[in-house]
This record gives sequence, C-alpha cells and structure tokens, in this order.
Amino acid sequence: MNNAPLLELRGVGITAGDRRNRRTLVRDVDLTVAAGETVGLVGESGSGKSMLVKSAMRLLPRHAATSGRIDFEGRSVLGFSRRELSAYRSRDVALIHQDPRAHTNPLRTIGDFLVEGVVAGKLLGPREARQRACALMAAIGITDPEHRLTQYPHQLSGGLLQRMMIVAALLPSPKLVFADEPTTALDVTVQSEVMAILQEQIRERNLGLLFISHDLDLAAAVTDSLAVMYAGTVVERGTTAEVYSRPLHPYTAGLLACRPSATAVTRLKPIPGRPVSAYEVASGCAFAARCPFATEECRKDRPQLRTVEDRLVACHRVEQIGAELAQVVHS
Amino acid sequence: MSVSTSAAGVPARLRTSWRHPATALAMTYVVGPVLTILCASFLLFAVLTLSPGDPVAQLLGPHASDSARAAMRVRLGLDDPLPERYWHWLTGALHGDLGTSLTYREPVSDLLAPRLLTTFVLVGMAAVLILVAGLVLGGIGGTSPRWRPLVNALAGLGIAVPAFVATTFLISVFAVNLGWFPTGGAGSGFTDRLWHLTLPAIALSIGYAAYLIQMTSSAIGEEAVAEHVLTGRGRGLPGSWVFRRHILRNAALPILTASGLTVAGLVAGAVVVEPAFGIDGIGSLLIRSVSAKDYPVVTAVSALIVTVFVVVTTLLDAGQHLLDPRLRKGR
Amino acid sequence: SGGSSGGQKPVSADDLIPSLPAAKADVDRITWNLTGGEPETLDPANAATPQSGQVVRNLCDSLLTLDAKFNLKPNLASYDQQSPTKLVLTIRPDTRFWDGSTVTAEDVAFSLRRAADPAKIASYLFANVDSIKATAADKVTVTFKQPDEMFTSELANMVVLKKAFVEKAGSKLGTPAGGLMCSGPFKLDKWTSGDSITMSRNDAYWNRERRPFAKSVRFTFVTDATSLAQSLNAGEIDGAYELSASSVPALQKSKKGRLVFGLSPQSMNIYVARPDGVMADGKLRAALQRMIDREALAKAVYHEAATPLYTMTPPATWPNAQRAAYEKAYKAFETARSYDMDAAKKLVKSSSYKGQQIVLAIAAGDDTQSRTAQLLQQQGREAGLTIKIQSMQPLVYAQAGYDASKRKGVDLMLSSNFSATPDPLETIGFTFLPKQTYNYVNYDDPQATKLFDEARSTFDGAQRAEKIVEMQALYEKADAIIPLVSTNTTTFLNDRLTGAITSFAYWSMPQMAYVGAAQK
Amino acid sequence: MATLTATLRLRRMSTRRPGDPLLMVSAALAAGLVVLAVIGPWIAPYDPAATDVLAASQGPSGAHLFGTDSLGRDIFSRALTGARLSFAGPGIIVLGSAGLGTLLALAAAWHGGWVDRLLNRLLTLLFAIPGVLVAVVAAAVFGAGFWAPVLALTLVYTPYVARVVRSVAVRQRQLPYIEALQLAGLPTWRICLRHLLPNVAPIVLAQATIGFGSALMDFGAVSFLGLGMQPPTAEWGVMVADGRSEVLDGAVQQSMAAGLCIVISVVAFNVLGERLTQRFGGTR
Amino acid sequence: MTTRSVIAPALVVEGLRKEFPAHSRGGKALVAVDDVSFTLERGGSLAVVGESGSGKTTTARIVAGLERATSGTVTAAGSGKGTARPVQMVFQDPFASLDPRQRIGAGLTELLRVRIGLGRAAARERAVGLLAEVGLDEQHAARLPRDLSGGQRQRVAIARALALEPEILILDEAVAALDVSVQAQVLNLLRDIRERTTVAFLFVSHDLAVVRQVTDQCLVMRNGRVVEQGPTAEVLDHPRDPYTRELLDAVPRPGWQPRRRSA
Ligand SMILES: Nc1ncnc2c1ncn2[C@@H]1O[C@H](COP(=O)(O)OP(=O)(O)OP(=O)(O)O)[C@@H](O)[C@H]1O
Ligand SMILES: Nc1ncnc2c1ncn2[C@@H]1O[C@H](COP(=O)(O)OP(=O)(O)OP(=O)(O)O)[C@@H](O)[C@H]1O
Ligand SMILES: [Mg+2]
Ligand SMILES: [Mg+2]
Repeated sequence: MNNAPLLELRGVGITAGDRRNRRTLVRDVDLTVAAGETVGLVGESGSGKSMLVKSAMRLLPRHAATSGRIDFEGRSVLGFSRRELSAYRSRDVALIHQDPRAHTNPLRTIGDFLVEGVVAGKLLGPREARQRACALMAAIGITDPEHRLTQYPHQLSGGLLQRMMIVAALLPSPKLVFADEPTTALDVTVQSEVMAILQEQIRERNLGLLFISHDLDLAAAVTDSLAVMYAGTVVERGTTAEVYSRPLHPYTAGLLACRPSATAVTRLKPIPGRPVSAYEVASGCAFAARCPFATEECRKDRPQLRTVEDRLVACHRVEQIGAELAQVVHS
Repeated sequence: MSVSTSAAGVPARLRTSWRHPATALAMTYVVGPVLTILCASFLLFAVLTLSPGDPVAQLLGPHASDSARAAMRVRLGLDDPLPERYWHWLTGALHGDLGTSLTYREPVSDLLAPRLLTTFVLVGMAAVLILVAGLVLGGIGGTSPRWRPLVNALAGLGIAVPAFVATTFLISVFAVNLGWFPTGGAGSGFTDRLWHLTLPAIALSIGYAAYLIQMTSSAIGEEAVAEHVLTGRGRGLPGSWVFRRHILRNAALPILTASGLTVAGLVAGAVVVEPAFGIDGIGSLLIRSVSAKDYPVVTAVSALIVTVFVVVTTLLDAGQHLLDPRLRKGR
Repeated sequence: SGGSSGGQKPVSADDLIPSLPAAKADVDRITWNLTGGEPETLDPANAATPQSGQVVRNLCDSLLTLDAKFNLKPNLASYDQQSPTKLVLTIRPDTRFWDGSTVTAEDVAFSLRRAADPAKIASYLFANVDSIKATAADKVTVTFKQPDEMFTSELANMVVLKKAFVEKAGSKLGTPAGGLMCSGPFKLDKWTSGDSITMSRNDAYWNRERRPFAKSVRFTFVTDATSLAQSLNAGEIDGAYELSASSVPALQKSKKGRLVFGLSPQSMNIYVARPDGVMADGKLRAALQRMIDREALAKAVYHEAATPLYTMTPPATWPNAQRAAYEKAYKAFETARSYDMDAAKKLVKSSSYKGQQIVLAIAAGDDTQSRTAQLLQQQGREAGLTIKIQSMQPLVYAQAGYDASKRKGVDLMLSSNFSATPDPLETIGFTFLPKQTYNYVNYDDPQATKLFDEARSTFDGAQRAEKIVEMQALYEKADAIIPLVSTNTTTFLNDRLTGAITSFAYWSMPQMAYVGAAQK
Repeated sequence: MATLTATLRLRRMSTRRPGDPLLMVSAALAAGLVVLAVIGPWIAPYDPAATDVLAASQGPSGAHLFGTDSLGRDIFSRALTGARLSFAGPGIIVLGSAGLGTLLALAAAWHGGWVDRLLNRLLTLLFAIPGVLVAVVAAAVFGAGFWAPVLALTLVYTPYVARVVRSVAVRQRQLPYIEALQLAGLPTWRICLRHLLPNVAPIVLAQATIGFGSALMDFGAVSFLGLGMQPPTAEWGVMVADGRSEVLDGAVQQSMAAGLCIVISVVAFNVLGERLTQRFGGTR
Repeated sequence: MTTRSVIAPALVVEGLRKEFPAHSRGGKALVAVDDVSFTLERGGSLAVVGESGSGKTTTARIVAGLERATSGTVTAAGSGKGTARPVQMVFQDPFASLDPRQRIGAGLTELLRVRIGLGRAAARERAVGLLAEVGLDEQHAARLPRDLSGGQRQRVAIARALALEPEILILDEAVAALDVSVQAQVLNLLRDIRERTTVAFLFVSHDLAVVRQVTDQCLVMRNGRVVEQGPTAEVLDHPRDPYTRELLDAVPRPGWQPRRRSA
C-alpha cells in the first residue's frame, strides 16, 4: 500500500460512439485521491464528471472506451480480470448516485438492496448483514430501521433513499467512495443533512472520497482538494482553500464570479457563451471561446496541466493574468 | 394473424379512484371484465342478427312453402325483437344452455365440447412452442449482443410470415414433399393427435413466437442497461446474480404480459389455421357457422374467445399487481 | 390403377363405371370420408345433402332401392301401382329393427307421414299425395290427389324408422345425442361431433345378400381437398365419394388406390336468373350456348371428372329402358350447341347487347364454381360479352335459389343440380312449369305444361319418354338454362378394398355394405 | 437537473445521427413496392385474367417468370397486378385507423378526465374482440368483398393507434410548451392542430407504417379464408388460397410467389416502422 | 423602487387553498396550498421560496390560471391591451417549454399575429425586436429550439412571455436547470427587464441566493402554508421563522459546514 495514492488517474481519455462517429468525452485527465482524502470534482453539466467516475469503476457502456491509466492502490484497474474487478467493486470502492430512485430496483425491498452487495460478495452472512445495516441506519439517524428494510423504494422520500444509498455504499467498508452529485436532486435542507452524514462517516472511517458536484460552493465546503473540469479536461487542481480563494484559471475564476452571492445584491458577471462538450472542441484551449484573456496561442495550442504555485493549471497565460483574475473574483 | 402480430401491450386498465378498496378491486377484476364480455357478445350478436341471409334457407331447402318457412322462423324465434333474443340467449348461457345450433340441430354446448378439446390441444401445443422458442431465443437475444442481430432478424422475419402463408409452406414441404406429417385432420388418440397437430401448431406459433422473441429480447435488453442494474454491477455483484435478481426479475413483468397476451390471442389465431388444415376445432366451426348464419354458435364461440381473452388479461393485470410492489401498495 | 379413365381422350359416358368388382372377403374396418363435411343431421326426413343421405342409406332401409345402373328394385317393400292414384306397398315379412322388433306397416306409414310434414326438407315430394295409411299388417296404401309417376322412384330414398323410438327421441332424433332406430345393414355406434361417425355391421340384417363385408365403418369429415387427397394417398382414409375436381390429378397418380368416374345425374348449369334484364334477349342466350367450350371446361376445371352436357337433363336421368329415345334427341342438341365462337360472335352482334355488364352469381368459397366462372368470363370476353362475377354468401346464394328478390341485379346464376332419381321430370317440373321454384324466367308454355302433366300420369316408360322428348324440344328453345357439364361421381378406393358402387346410385342404396376386401 | 439536461442532449444527439442504413434500405424497399403496386397493372407482361388452359400449372420459365396457375394464367403478372389491391386495402385501413385513432387520442389527451376514461373503456372493449373475429363477422354482415374486411380492420386497428398516440399525446400535453401556448391565449384548435398534432405526427407515421404490415397480413388472411377478395381477383391472399389446391401436385409456385410478396412487403414496412419508432422515440 | 408601491397592485391573492384528490384508495385529499395570501405590486418582484413540495408551483399555476383553486381569490390587474393575458409564465425546463417543431421566429410571430393582431411584417419586426431585448439576434429566429442552448431557449421563453406585454411574469424555477455560468446571464437579463419595463415578477425558486438578486419581496412556504413574508433583504438577513433560518443555514457558502437537522 505504501505511498501509492488510493486512486490515480493518468492521462485518462474516454471516447464513445460507433465506428463512424466517435466522440471524445473526456481528454487527458490526471487525478489522484489519497487515503482519507476528500477530493472535489466540479464542472458544469456535460463536462465529463460522471463518465470519469464510471470509467474508474469500469462501468462505461459498451460503446465507450477508456484510454490512459487508472490505478487503484498501484494496481491497474483497466487490467483487472473479472474476478479482480468483482472484488474491487464489492470491497474497495463504492458509488453513490445523483438519482437514488433510478438506481434502486423498484421491485426489491430496501433490505435486499442494502445487503446484497456484501452477501453476494460473501463478506457477511445475510442475517449479520441486516444487523449491520440496521446499526448503520440507526447511526445516521434513520428511525425504525427494521421496518425500513421491508419497505420498497417508492415508499421512501428522496432524501431518505439517498441516505439508504450511503448505507449501502458504506456497508462493505470500502476504501474509496465515489459520490456523483449525491445531493443535486435534494432540497437544500436535506442536502445539508445528507452531506453532514456523508462527511461524518467518511471522516470516521478515514475513507477516500471523490465528491462530484457542479456547485463550487458546496464542493469547497466539504473537500480537501479540488479539481475543476471543463469540456472533458481538468483545467485546475489544488487544495480547496487555495483554488477557492485564489483561482488561477480564468474558468475557475469565472465560475466563482458568476455565482449570485447569498449575502449581497450585485450585478453578476456571467461567463459569456455556453459550456461546450469535449467533442465540440477542435484544437486549442477548450475555454478559449469564452475567455476574456484568450490569445491566438490559446486558440491554437491545447494547454497542458502544469504546476504553478503548488497547483496544476492548464492555461498558457496564468502568469500574465493572475492579478486581473483576482480582481474578477473579488470585486 | 395480426392482429395477431400487431397485438401488443396490455390494454391499459382504468385506474379508478373508487374510495373503498373492495369496491375498487371488484371494479377492476370483476365488473369491468364482465361488462366487457357482455358488451362484446351483445355487439357480435346484434351485428350477426342484422346480417343478410336467412338461416331457414338451409334448414328447409329450396322447395319449402312460404308458410313452412314462416312457421320455422317463429319456432326459432328469428322474428323476435333483438334485445329479447339476446336476453333469451344470455339467460340460457348463464344456465349453461348456449342454445341450439340452427344447422346441426343440436345443443351448442354439445358442438363445442369435442371441438374445444381439439382447439385446446392445438393452442396448448402452439403455446408451448411459442413460450419455449420465445423465451429461449428472446433470452439469448436479450443477453448476448453477439447473437442479438441474428435473433432480431429471425424474429423480424417470423413476424412477417402470416399463419396462412406458413400453413401453405409447411404443408407443401413437410406433408406433401417429405410426407412426415399429415396435412389435415385432428387425429384421434394422444400421440396421433400430437402428430396431426404438429404442423398446425407450428404454423400458428410462428408469428406469435417471433413477437414474443422480440418482446423478451427487448425487455431483457432494456432492463440490462437500466441504471439500477448498473448500480448492481458497480457493487461487484456477480453477473448471474444481477441477471437473475435484477434483469430477469424486472423483465419478467413485460415478458409475462407479452406471453399472456400471446396465448390469449392464440384462440383467435386458430380461426385462420384450423380451416387451412382441415381441423374441426372451434375456429373452423366459427367460420362455417358464420357463413351459415348459425348465430347461436357464432355468438357462443365469439363470447368464448372474448372471454378467454378478457380472463387472461384480467389475470395478467392481477399478476402484475402482485408482482409489482409499486402497484401493490398504491402509490 | 384400376380400369379408370384413359388419361388423354375425354371421358365419355361409355367410359363411366357403375361399380368395382365384387368384394371377395370381409374386412374389419373401413374409413370413409364424407367430402361434404359433417352431416348436419341424420334425421332421414331432413337428410338432403350428399353426406347426410349417404350415411342414412346405410343405417336405414329404403322402401325401394336402385342398383348400380339406376334400375329401381324392391327393398324393404315391393310396390304395386294399383291405379294412377293408388299405390300399395307390401312390406317384407322378416324385417327387423336393430332392437329386434319387427318393422310394421304402421312404422312405414308413420315414417312417410313424418317426411311429408311441411317442416321437413323432403316434404315437397308429397305434394300430390292425398293420404298414407297402413291398410293391413304388411300393407301401406298411398293415395294421390293426382297421378304422380315420380313418387315411386323417390321411394328409393324414403327410409323407415321405428315409430316408438322417434316419438321418444323427439327433436333429438338424428343428432349425436339422439341417434336413430332403423333396420339397415349397419347400426349407428357413435357420432362424435366434429370428428367422426362410426357404424358397425348389423349381423341380424334381414337381407342376407346385402350383409356388409365390413365389421365397422368410420366416416370422417375432411372437407379440405388437399388434406383429403393426402390422407387418401397415405392410406389413412380408405375411400371417398364426390372428390373435388382439383384433387383429381394428384389422386389419379396415386399408388395407394384408384380413382373411378361413374355416371351421375349431377350437372353444372347456368340459369338465366330473371325474366328481364340484358339476358331477356333470346339471341344472347343462344350465343351463350355456343360460346362455351364445354370440352375445355371439363378438362381444365374438372380434370375430366365431368362430361360436356348439352341439355338440361343429364343422361343419368334417362331411364335405362328408354335410353335410345332420349339419346337421339340429345344428339341433336349436341350438334346445335357445339362450341363455335364465330357463331356465338354473330349471335351477339345480331342481338340487342350493347356492352352491358352481365352479372354472373356464384357461391363464395366454392372453388369449382369460381374456376368455372373465370373460364366463362374469359370466353365471354372473346365473344364480346362483359361478364362480371359476383360471389354470394353461401346463405344468400341458397336463398337466391328460391327467392327472386335475392336475385335482383343478377343476370346469370351458376348452379349445380342434382336429381336423386333416374327421372328427368322432377327437374323439368321445377324449372319450366309456371310459378315453380327454378322458373326464373317465367317460362309459361301451355303446350309444355300439358305434356308435363301427361307425362307425370303416364306410368308406361316408353310413352313417357316420347312426351318428355317432345316437351324438351319446346323448353330448350327458350335457352333459359345453359347446360355446361354433367359432373361424374368421382370415387377413390384404396387398393385393399373393392366392391364399391361408383355411380351416383350409391346415394340410393346402402353403399358401404358392398365394400369389402379385394383379396381373399 | 443537470443529468436531465444531459439525457436530453444525448437524445438530441442520437436523433440527429445522419445515417440509419436500415431505415434507408427499408424506406427504399417500401417505396419501391408502393411504386410497383401503382404501376404494376401497366407493366405486367400478361393480362392477369387471361386463361390458357393448354399452358396450365407450368413451372417457372422464360415466358412465365413464376410459372402459371391451374387455369394457365401468368403468376408473375397476377402477383404484380395483385400488389395494387393487396396494398390498397391495408392502405385504406391504415389511413382510416390512423386518422380516427389520432383524432380520438388527441381528444382524450386534451380533455383527460371522463373523455379519456370513456375512450379507455371503449378501447379495452375493442381490444378484447380479436380482429379476425371482427373481420369474419363483418364479412358475414356486409358480404365478402373489399369493403367489409377493410372497414372491419380499420375499426380493429384504431385502438392500437389510439393507444400509442394517446400516450405520446398525453406526454406532450403535459409539457410546458403546451401550457405556455394556452397561457398565451391561443385557441385550443390551433394548439391541437398546429402544435400538438405535428409533434405526435411522427409517431403516428411510425405506427401507421407498422400497422400497414399487419394490415397486409390480416387483409390477406381474410381473403385466404374466402371472406375477403374473391377469385378471380388478383390479390395475394386469394392467390395463396388458390394455389393451395395445386400444392398436392407439387405446383407450389402460385402460393409461394404470393406468400413471398406478402412476407417481403411486411418485412419492409415493419423494419421501416420500427426504425421510425426508434427515431421518433415512441413506445411500441 | 419604493415609489412604485403607490399604484394599485398588479396581483392580489387572498386565502388561496388547493386540494388534490387522494391518489390511492382510502387516502385523504392532499392539501397542496393552504390559506396563502399575498400582494404583488405593479412592477414589483415577489419571490416564493420553500422546500420541494411546499406548494410553490401549485400557487404559481393557480395565479397563471392553469389550475383552479379550491377556494380563495386571485385578482390580477386587467391588462389595458384587452386581448392579451395579464399573466405569462416561464417554465423550469428550457428543453420542454418550446414547441420542438416550430422555429423561434415563427413561434413569436404566431403569438403576435394571433393575440396582438399585428400584420405579417409588423409581427416580424416586433419579433426581431423582442429577440434583441433578450440578447438574441435575427439569425436565431430561423432556428429550431433544438439548435439552441439551454440559456438561449430560456431567453426565447422569456421573449415569448414578454411578447404579450403581460402585467405579471411568473418564473417557476426559471434558472434552476441552467448551468451556473449561463444562469448568471439569464439573471442579469431578468434584472434588465425589471429596469426597462413595469412588468411584475412572481419568482418561484428554492435558491435563496438567486432570490436575493431578482426580488424585493419574499414569501417563504412550507407544507402549503406561508411561514414568513416580507422584504427579501429583511427576510434573508433577519429571518424570524425557524424554518427560514434553517433554509438559510443550509445554503453552502465559504466556511459552511453541513449540519444534521435533527439528532
Ligand atoms: N452513454 C453515453 N454515450 C455517449 N455519450 C455520453 C454518454 N453518457 C454521457 N455522454 C456524454 O458525455 C459527456 C459527459 O457526460 P457526463 O455525464 O460525464 O457529464 P457530467 O459532467 O456528469 O454532467 P452532469 O452534471 O449533467 O451529470 C456529455 O457530453 C454527454 O452528452
Ligand atoms: N396534479 C397534482 N395532483 C396531485 N398532487 C399534486 C399535483 N400537483 C402537485 N401535487 C402535490 O402538491 C404538493 C405541492 O406541489 P408543488 O409542485 O406545488 O410543490 P413545489 O413547492 O413547487 O415543489 P418543487 O420545489 O419540488 O417544485 C406536492 O406534494 C405535490 O405532490
Ligand atoms: Mg453527471
Ligand atoms: Mg415546483
């Protein structure tokens, strides 16, 4: 186990489609999650966040292909045999989805759903598994857990169901949890509660967490480090505090600036244009079309992630525009 | 047949908002179907009664006097008002007396009983063929992307072969040229009957089996890419576990419906196949009775076919309510 | 295959075979198909279809009978025409029903009176009957309102039932549930609706000569020509009468049995369907007579199971004794109506025909009729006529047979006729007497009517033949009926069997009693 | 919400995918068949009704591509000529049932409530009566021929169209754009005809295409049973039935030619309909 | 903004109540909206906030006339223009609120011609003007909705609503489905519209930060009832109701920590 990070993505690319029209969805992504670390992955819709998680679990649909390296504890996930893969999925990692209702089988009880992972993986016996599940449910404040086991998904509210997803994810004691926008479908108050539970459990067990969100504020509040994605690539990576307070990439800065403030009424500074997908970008920086600082170089060459002030940024002009960016965010 | 092949989907049932649960159940499973059967049988009865052609023409031959004809019409109640005749028929039918055939001058129930057995064996054989072929091939098509195109092509072709064309083809090849099977008759005794009914059962089943293959294949295929199945995979559940508990279990509902509807439609399909093979079942009886305007027989056979259909669909409905917890406990 | 028709030359009357060589030994079981399908009833008074009549004749004894050459013979009774209006039947003394009871004069009188009931299909035969009485223990006397020569020959199809049984069975008589009680060579075993009728030998049958060879006979009901031919070829079914023309070629090649054509009074004709309309023009009707290639029709549609026909009454209805007289008259028509398209065209030209549509009605679903009509249509086109085929629902078609209102708009009707007895008078009467059922064109010639009445009261065959031939010369001039072919009785019999009656006389005798093993 | 957007985008992506080879092939085949059906009688080498007893029941040859039937008619010409009637019946059935079904479906979807419930009851009733039964009874009432089965099958097919279109229309009806139009005060007929109808039209088309295949088979079946078109009419169902009597003699050409015509046509229209359904995202 | 309140209100809602019949057998009727009253000033902007299922949408739909209230009254200022409706609505889902088969320009001109009664040329000219008002240009008029991005569609939806010159514009989560970067564009557009015209906004949202930007009055709903009502800044800065406070606490912001409500 030594120093190898829990999860390491190197130059990951994802393409999808049939032979005649293949599309790049994700391009050249590097990302690491260390044990006990909470990493945030933020980006607007379609930037490839979910695809990245799916590829890390080898859950991509048949017509999609992954390139690059994905290592878990130093072992190549893409090279896993069937058995290894099964063990990896059942013990090492867990996935919490955005829409819990679509991700539970409507015809089976919550009890079946919660324990089948550990029972099928022969980690626990059925009875033991149910006891553990009840204990865990009680711990996160779900009343009458025994009764919940016999209920069906449609009888539970979205918030409760999402908490069940968390229980199901934690039951096999994985080392790493992927949480793909776990609260997007929920009310703010419920979101707060679900996030609190998730954070509490992750910290308690010292698990790795890859937290995906399009809400920069939320991600900033719950993560240790942040990766910002745009059009299938990571444009900036660093510790949460730094990225949030002093973005180096114009896109990160733009995102921060365009959020309406919860405390003051100001005229918003939107990013012009619309978000694009990876396959819509021909060459050059994907953000160039919307970037106020873009130059000819940006439009021609794709910037690579490079280290700038302890951070990784994919921008040709980081050095030149630093001061202006700060102004954009904080005015 | 089409209506046969185009037969698809369950007739959507009314979701009535009756207050009392028992009333609602009775409404759905008893009153509705019974009303449907009554309406259908009355419609057929009325339409047939109003059709041109005098059944007495055949009963008395060409040389009878007008007064003899008139007397016969009175005796058979042919001149009574329509509702009265229907009421008469209905009350009789409720007491097990389906009336007396005009052409055969014997009780309709006596005519039906032996023919029902023939048709039942034919339909039973066809049902077995359909279910075996449909579920096995459909299962292969649904689970194996490699075989799917072939299975789909087969099903597509099968659906396009009308029973009457299949009949002609089968007779020409297997009966006339190869001499493996007889071309007609229902046979007597168990094995002889099976032997006689093999070709008709195949002809009858081709279209329906193809339909079932399609439905099964697409139900399994659709379920296989459902998000909750993805969740199962993501939790490292073994493939067979996911297939049995998530894919098959969930696909079972539409497959059950399709199977049931297919079998319910078979009796109607026999109307085409039986005359073509010279099998004297209720299908042939219907065709003959229609041209002889033997309305007690036609009404009884039609009511029977409709009843079988309605009963099967009602059972399917009930089965769905049992199998689907979402329907079981209300919303 | 046994001495059936020679393949190439058209079948002529001389090629027809009345019966196959006599059976040599008993057989256990014969499976025979009723090509018309399941009988609607076995009640003799209503058994008017080929299939129901055929079965009944084996079960119940007719008072008189025919032989294979249509000669009238005594059977259960012998007859004595004591005067033109009085007929006395003498019942054989030793006759017994299946249950062992004696056949009495009362049973005979009862059976006849029952058939005369207007609600029975056969009742029309009794139109001239005044009374039916059992006048002695073994005698039944029938008196007539007016002399009726035809009645006697109809007695070949009149069967006797046990009175007590009939009264008990009521309306169930002759159904699968009700059964029958007769004195015939076979006893009814079982009628399984939709499947078969089985009958077994009546070992106590009074007529030793007619004792059946077969222990049991099973009648099947296959109607589909293809299925039937296949079953015959496979030996599953031993034989059948009245095979469909379309299965003739295949069966002729059969290695399992032989196909035989026999004389039959059945014919296919075109009836002019109404007195008005385009066909009212006599020239046009005459054109029709000449434009039809009857030979080709017999060949293409019937595969030679039919013989061209040139008068309404087919040769099979001629009494054997007067054959020569009838034949002479017939030849004249054969020449005058022979196929001649040029003559037909001329006739059409000289007629009032202006290209109107001529509607020809046929029964829907009747393959032979449909093919015949198609051929007629084609030949009509050659002659310059536009013929439109109108398929009628079988029931409507049947109704149109006697109800003029159902023939509205129809100019011609294709119709097959059959007369069960060797007597041309019956058909002629229905067709050419005023107000009769088939007199669609309102033919009314007092001279012909007079001849008809005289013929009916003439019990001497030769004299009657004279009158009929004279009458025929009159009514055929009207061309109200365009005869097409006389359809032969086609019989298929498995080679293991023989003895079958192969002329239409089978319908008036216990035909299954004759069939037995071909080898000792 | 983000994923909602993503799936919508995905769908958009797939509907704009340019080439669906199966769609193109089946559309071309179907179109070709329709053209043949229209011009068939003119290009047929022989008069389909011309009998030639001397050349009866011949196998395929140069003079007679598919051989001749028992009356010596050219089967190829009959098959070609027969296409017109064989297509006309289903064509009318499909037009009628699609029109009627769409009308009912729109009315039910728009009004909801008791109108919808009444329609639903009616459809359930119609579903329960098998199509063949209706066609058979119709033939008994109106007499065998063209119109009886056509009208009966139109009636039988209506509920199938109505059910599918209704479900699509109900879905459309609930979309905000319809409410926006209502709010804007546009007259109901205008919303129904100019907005709702065009949006359900593709699915009606797809449904009608599949229905055409089924109708072709059912229409043929009714003729085959002797309750529809009558011989000597050149129509495929009639031809299959007609050829049956020759099968014993080993002359299968008539039945097989007509049968193949039916199968090929049905496959073409079924595939086309299925591809259209897929493209327009309706439910089967 | 304060000067505006002198004029008669654009919308007065009093004692609004809406019950939905029970779904399942034996169930009770669901009270979606319970005794809701508020006033929307002419040119004002009122936010309706609350958790999911609190009855926001139902209230908005009743005001729009898309739903019938069980009881209570809705009085909207009659529009001087006569034919046009005083209330228009912009929906949440930008992908479903435009007829997918109608070109943008055609949709606008249809409304202008049928409802306002403009001639063909005038309608076209006005349509271009409207598109310009929402930041789209003439070339967008020829496109189908599927060729536009979500933000652009929402602009079109706003243009359509404005075309009928309503007194009141209801925006039901109108920016919720948009990407953040685009959401800001639309919010700015809404602010511009408020400044340029006298149309009043009824702004339904669950996003308090957004609410602060575009409204000046605020209504907090829970379980169909109004729990707090007042000027937006007042309500958001000094919430009086515990539920409002809870809502505010749950909004992620720098230094925020998620908290469990109970236990
Ligand atoms: N199964 C698929 N096949 C092809 N393309 C896909 C598939 N699923 C998603 N995409 C495309 O991949 C890109 C990235 O999608 P992804 O779902 O990863 O985005 P995301 O960042 O998770 O967005 P969201 O916030 O909406 O969930 C999008 O352009 C999407 O349209
Ligand atoms: N047509 C309807 N039939 C039955 N119940 C309904 C209907 N529309 C809404 N409801 C119910 O009324 C309640 C209020 O719904 P409403 O849509 O107004 O909430 P909302 O505040 O807009 O929620 P959200 O933030 O999720 O949009 C909910 O419980 C909902 O289930
Ligand atoms: Mg995602
Ligand atoms: Mg809402």
